[in-house]
Amino acid sequence: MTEKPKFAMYWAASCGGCEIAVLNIHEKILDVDANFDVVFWPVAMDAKYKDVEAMEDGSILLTLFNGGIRNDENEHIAKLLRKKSKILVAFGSCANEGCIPGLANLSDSREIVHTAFNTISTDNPHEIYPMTSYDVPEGEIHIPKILPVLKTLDQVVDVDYYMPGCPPESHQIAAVIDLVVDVLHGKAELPPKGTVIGAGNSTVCDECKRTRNVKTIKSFQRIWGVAPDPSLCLLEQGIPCNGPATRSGCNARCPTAGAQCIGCYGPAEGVADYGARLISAFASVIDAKDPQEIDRILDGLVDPTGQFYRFNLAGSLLKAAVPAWKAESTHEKEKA
Amino acid sequence: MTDQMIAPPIPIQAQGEDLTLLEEVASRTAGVSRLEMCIQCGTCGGSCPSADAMDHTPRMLFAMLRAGMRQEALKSNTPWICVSCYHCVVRCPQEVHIADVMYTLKSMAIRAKLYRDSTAPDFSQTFVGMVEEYGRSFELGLASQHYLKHFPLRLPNMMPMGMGMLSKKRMSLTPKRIKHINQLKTILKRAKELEAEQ
Amino acid sequence: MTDSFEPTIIGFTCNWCSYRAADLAGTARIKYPPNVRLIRLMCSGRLDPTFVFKALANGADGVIITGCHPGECHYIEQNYKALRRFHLMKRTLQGLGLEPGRVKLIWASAAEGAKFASEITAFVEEIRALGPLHWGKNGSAPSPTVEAVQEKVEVPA
Amino acid sequence: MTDYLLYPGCSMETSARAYYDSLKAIAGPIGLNLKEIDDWNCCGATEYLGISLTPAYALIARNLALASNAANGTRTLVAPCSACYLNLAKADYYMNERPKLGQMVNEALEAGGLSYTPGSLDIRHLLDVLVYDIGLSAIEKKVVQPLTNLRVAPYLGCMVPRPDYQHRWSDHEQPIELDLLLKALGAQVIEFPLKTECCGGHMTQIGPATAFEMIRRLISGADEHEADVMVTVCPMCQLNLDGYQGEANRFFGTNYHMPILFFTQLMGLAFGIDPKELGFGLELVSAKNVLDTLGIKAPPETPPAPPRRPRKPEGLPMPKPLKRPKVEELEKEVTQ
Amino acid sequence: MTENNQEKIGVYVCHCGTNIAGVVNVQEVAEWAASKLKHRGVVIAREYKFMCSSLGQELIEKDIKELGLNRVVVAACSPHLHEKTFRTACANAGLNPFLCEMVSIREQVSWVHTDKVAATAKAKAMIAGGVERVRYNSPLEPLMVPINPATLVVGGGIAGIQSALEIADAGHHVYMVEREPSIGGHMAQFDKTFPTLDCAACILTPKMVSVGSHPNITLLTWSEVEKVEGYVGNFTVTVRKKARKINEELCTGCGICQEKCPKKVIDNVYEAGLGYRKAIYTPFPQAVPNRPVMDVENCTYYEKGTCKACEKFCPTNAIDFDQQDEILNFEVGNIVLATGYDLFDARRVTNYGYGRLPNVFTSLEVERLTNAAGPTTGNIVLRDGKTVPKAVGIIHCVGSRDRNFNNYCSVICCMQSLKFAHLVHERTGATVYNFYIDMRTAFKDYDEFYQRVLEEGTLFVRGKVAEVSDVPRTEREKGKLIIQVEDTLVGKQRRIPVDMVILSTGLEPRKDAKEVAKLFGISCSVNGWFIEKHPKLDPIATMTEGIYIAGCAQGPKDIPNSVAQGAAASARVLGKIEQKQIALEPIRASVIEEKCSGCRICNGLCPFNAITFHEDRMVTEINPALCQGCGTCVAACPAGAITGTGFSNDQIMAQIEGLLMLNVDQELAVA
Repeated sequence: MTEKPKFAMYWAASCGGCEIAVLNIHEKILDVDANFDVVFWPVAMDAKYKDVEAMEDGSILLTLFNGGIRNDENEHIAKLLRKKSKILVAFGSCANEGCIPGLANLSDSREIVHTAFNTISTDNPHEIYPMTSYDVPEGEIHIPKILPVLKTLDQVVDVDYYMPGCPPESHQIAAVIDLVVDVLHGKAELPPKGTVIGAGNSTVCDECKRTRNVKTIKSFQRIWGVAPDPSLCLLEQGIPCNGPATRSGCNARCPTAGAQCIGCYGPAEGVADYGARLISAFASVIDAKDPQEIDRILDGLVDPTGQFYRFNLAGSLLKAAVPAWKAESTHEKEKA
Repeated sequence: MTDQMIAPPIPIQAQGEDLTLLEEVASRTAGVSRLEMCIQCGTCGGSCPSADAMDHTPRMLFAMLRAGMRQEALKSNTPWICVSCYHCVVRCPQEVHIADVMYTLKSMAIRAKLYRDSTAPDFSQTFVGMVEEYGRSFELGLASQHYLKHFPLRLPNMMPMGMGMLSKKRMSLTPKRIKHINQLKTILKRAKELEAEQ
Repeated sequence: MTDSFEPTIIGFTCNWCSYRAADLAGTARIKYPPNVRLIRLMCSGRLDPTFVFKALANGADGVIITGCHPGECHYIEQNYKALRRFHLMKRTLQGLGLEPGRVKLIWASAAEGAKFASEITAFVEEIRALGPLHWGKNGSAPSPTVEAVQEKVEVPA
Repeated sequence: MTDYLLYPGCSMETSARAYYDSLKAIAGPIGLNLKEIDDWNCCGATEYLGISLTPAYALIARNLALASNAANGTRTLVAPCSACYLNLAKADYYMNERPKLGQMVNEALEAGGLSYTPGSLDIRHLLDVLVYDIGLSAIEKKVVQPLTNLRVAPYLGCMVPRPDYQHRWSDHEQPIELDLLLKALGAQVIEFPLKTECCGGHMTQIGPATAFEMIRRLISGADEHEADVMVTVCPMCQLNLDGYQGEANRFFGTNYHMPILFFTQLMGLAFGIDPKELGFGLELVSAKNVLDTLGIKAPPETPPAPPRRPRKPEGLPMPKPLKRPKVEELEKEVTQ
Repeated sequence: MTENNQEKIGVYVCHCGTNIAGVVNVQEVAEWAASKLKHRGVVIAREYKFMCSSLGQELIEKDIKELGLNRVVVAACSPHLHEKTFRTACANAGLNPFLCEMVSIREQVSWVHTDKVAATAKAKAMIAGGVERVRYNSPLEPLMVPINPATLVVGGGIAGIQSALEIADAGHHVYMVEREPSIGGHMAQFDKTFPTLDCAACILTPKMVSVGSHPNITLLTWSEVEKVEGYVGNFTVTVRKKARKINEELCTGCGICQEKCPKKVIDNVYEAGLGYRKAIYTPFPQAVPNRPVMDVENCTYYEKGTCKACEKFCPTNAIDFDQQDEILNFEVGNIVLATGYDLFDARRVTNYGYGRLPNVFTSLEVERLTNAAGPTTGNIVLRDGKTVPKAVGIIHCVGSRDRNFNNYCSVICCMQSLKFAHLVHERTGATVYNFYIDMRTAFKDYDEFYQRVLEEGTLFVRGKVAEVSDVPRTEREKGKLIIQVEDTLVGKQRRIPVDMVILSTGLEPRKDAKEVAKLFGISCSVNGWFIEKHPKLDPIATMTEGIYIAGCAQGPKDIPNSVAQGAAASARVLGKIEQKQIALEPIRASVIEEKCSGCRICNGLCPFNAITFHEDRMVTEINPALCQGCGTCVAACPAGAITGTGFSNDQIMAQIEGLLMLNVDQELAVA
């Protein structure tokens, strides 16, 4: 019998929810084991980077990579796995578009370190900051260096497929595993490179059962301030639901449960900038012509940047806020 | 008749057309004067309650400004006769700030010392002198000083009125001075410097 | 040659009013600084905030959006939609640390060539005063096109 | 109680004492709380503007600066004198319309440690505040002695309704505010077509003949309309028409006796305030006839029933007067 | 979309004589494009003296054929000038015209910049933008739709009448909708028409009768258009036919009801407020159709519940108190809007005293006074109805050429004032003054009429009247109206006592012009007049295909011009009908159905009603024939499911990249 194809999964800057989501596919996980030889999956098994480095290029068939590229270790492993893998999948929102860790791109990285180590959350009277290298009797030790901005996986390496979601829905993961297994058995073909897998082609509204009408918004509400009509489109009730711009695939989980969509599945097919779509869409249906009235209505959208870029900041056209971008430019210059 | 008998035509620009005049007046006027927009319709001259006493109607004056007739325009009594009733301003179909242009012309005439009758400029300057000194107007001082100089013969006629005003305490015998007159003087001094830099 | 900062500005015009205002500024030979490069849309209502973000990401220091005066839109009232989007976009950009003056919306009718030119002149000066925007400058190729990605990405050694 | 900043102007303390006294007397009953700004200076009347631009505006703007410093929760600056009202309003308007002027004036003010941002105050004439803020119905409610038999010619002069930078008045030529206020006091208000003609302004000082003619036009107009009294809103108008009436009579050989009162004096009478408190007796053309007329405590005559419209109309019908929305609202307030 | 770098792009840089070449280094630009943009698909870049000349066009055509170019970029003047030229050239060579882009390096570069280096650099950036954009251009084909030969004419004034008659005479059906009870418009109120002084009724009535009896015209008076749907060639119109309370079939127009009606009402429309009509009335004897309407607001029966005098006396039982408004629907292919004007409300000029001073009249009032069928049977008298004036002042430009009211010239007032001068002189022998700012008599035979009025002894005073007063200053002014004016040619203020003042009031857009414009999907200018497609070259058409404007609705004009426009509009309509089908510009938005989630964000955004939602499939659809291509919905779609041809996201994003390419890539910037 021939060797089973090799499988790897890696966790860069992310919360770990993606791994849980993989385990949430229940008995389907057995298909993974049956069809693959798991060679590298730090959260599930012991493995060393040098083992991976020793593998032949392209010897891993499938790598699910979750998490964004926050430090030079993430970057190194991303490049390493790219080299060793035939199919590299950006798995979950962080790898796809930066997700919550990507919101750090609103600030300069020095500010982030400062906040983490020397503000109210940390008792640090001696102002001790981590160093990236330190001499100990055994020699010099290193910890990874933080990068000026968090990058998505495809901003660092070439990515074959994208699987969005925070985390990807288990039924979608199961479907993708089914597909790969079918491909292995010659029953299906891989989709073209660059395809988004494990998600729909339309937006959340497509799967949302709420009634929709022509929209005119006279004011925006925060969801805890109102008791929304359970059967009517949330946006029409002034609740800033991101559903119209968010890729379908989750079965409209949040709107169905009575909460607005916050956009974890990212932009729809072919969209260059997720936030821009929402800005344009929301503003289009505001019911005002007078600049002051427009401002009054928009005051109801308390944090537009967070509203539109909660998941997508690192993957957006602008990628980061001005301070973070300035730091990145300097960094690039120094490298060059 | 021979050709020699016909006087040669006077060149139009003999007096030296001053085409910067209109611009200068506009730039010295508060707000946007819109002076260049005048269509010479005569609404101003028609509206003016004191037009009979004017050398030129406002409209003519504006035409003279356009023609660059600096001397003639600044010598005209028209701005001094203007009573600031603003009838022309609200009726002007081109929304020219006529009353403010009149103020500008007065100040330019004073600067160039080009007025013919000194009554009005003297009155303004006496008035302003008092205001600069005290921070308030001083009617008795103003009226007596002004009438004494310009209408000495009319003064006896005015006595009953003046006495009436005084006896009813509608005129005070002494000027009133504001508390921070030095602050005001400093402000005006700086303003004059700025004006001179113009 | 001085090393004074010459901003690069992208302008969006509608086909009916502001592009014609630009035409008129040209026909009337009214001068304005060469820092602005215009893109013609059919209507200011076509302006997708994506375009503005794209321009900023690709190295523009400022973006000026122009359209017909309110009430004069060739498509009846689409410029109001541009107005609303502009307001929301501006709020979002401020959240991203952008100075509010970097993106501007002005109305110019087809007859307002002089106004168009003076608005452009003023905007160039405003951006010059704000200084360069570092988004996407300094050689780090920003937001490459699909084709460019394929060229650029190599398997790292 | 509404708070207003008050700029009285020089005349209010001297030639127009009756205006100030009567204003103080009526302020309480109608709930007008006036706060005189401290250490104000002369506005320059119509004279300073004709001498030098920047100093003239700096002189005016010092008052605006003092007022905006004193503004505590209010932004309305009230001026009872027409010339003061116009000068203050004008400085505020032009400092905004021509930023360069604003800049120079502020530079001058800075020398005295002051500054003024144009647009930060609402500069309004007393009549405007009484009619539009206090309201005609509130004024009507305070009337205890209706001026029933008094025939009044309402006279505003020039600088209140014109140039009207902020469009506060119903009309530039035939405004209706003063008429309605006097009607609210119960007076018989005559249709006075000369109500915004000029009183002669400074011409009494520089061209008496011209001034006397302008005074004559107004007095004879009021006389033709059989007015008992002319009512004014401006110290300069009052001074010219009252103070120079005798001189004008002599000049033309006429014998007019037309008392000129401030509208606040008539308000006071209607409110039942002692004439002495209202500055009666300070006028040169005695207004005794006014008091006499009112002294007759005849019950108000029931007005004759309007004649029935003839069945066959004579002549050609007249167009209905134009009702501006502002006027219509105001008219509703007066019950008479 | 680009197909694997298969683009073969030709770049053509125009010198425009020295217009461009004087500032932009054209040669450098062309060489740069050829070398530096080679990797972007540019295979040839040329410069030429005049690209728009036939030789220039041939150059492009030749390259397309010989080099197999599939994209063309022309850097020259504004596309508004020559886009059509170059697109046609491409089409001649077999290239889809929409694969050609223009870059405006004249209006946007050489004419507005002086720094040659900077201008040349900008031209390069703009060409890079054009090249990047054109790569994403796709071939487009115009959309063909059939044309319904019926036409709607809105407004039954002289312009509408002319238009309707010409179309109907050509054999096509016309629906004419008129708001008032009769057609005829303002012209029916006039007495004489300048400059020939024909009697208005004599020349208008026959045309009105033709409309009323034309087999091809459906006349709907006392009716208003409520809704217009559809697009050129295929409009569906909804009209409300207001209840006349008269059965039009039974009514013979005998007039007995009007005679017997006891209620007299001031007629503010036809008689301009100077005369009376009954509560049941035809506005004037020659009305078309000759059917009365009942004024339910003033009718005694509706006020008090009794009367019905009209019903009692009607010989044919045509009175129908229960009649209700009727809603009619019909289809037309083209629409002519000839909705006319409103008269400026002279009461707004307080200083002229109209409404306060009885003997101040408006021009329309004077039209009625001079009209033999008017309230005074043609006698020009004062408001008392009997006194003949001895002196009359006519004031021009009332409400016109005045930034306090309307800053445009109302065009007809000078001639109208001259006509009044003549009529007053002829009928009363009074001294007539005309007060004018500028005398504008620029049309055939108009100035000759001015000469005639001068000859008659009318006194002309050049000056805009400041005020009309009834307060005398001297004996001779007593009991008169005094016109105070600066006689600008004398340079003195004059006070001229007269008995009567005629205000030559200007023309204003209809009060509801904005709503009407919205209803028909066209727009109004700042002043409120309907905007034509082009002020000079297309003054009849509007931006909305199939909708034409005629007469004063487009701007103030006199009768000959209104008639000319009415006729021109019908010529345009007939031209359209003759085409049988019409090609629509292919710049359109469309929905990619699989991407549309039916969120309905876009549903309320289209002023042309091109967007419809299909409840069954839960998707939105755009009607390509109604879409005008503004792209607002494209920008709004949160799912990116709407695409726009001609200005697609790909095109614009690529253009942005191109414009900024030189900033990013220093290599490119080097010449």
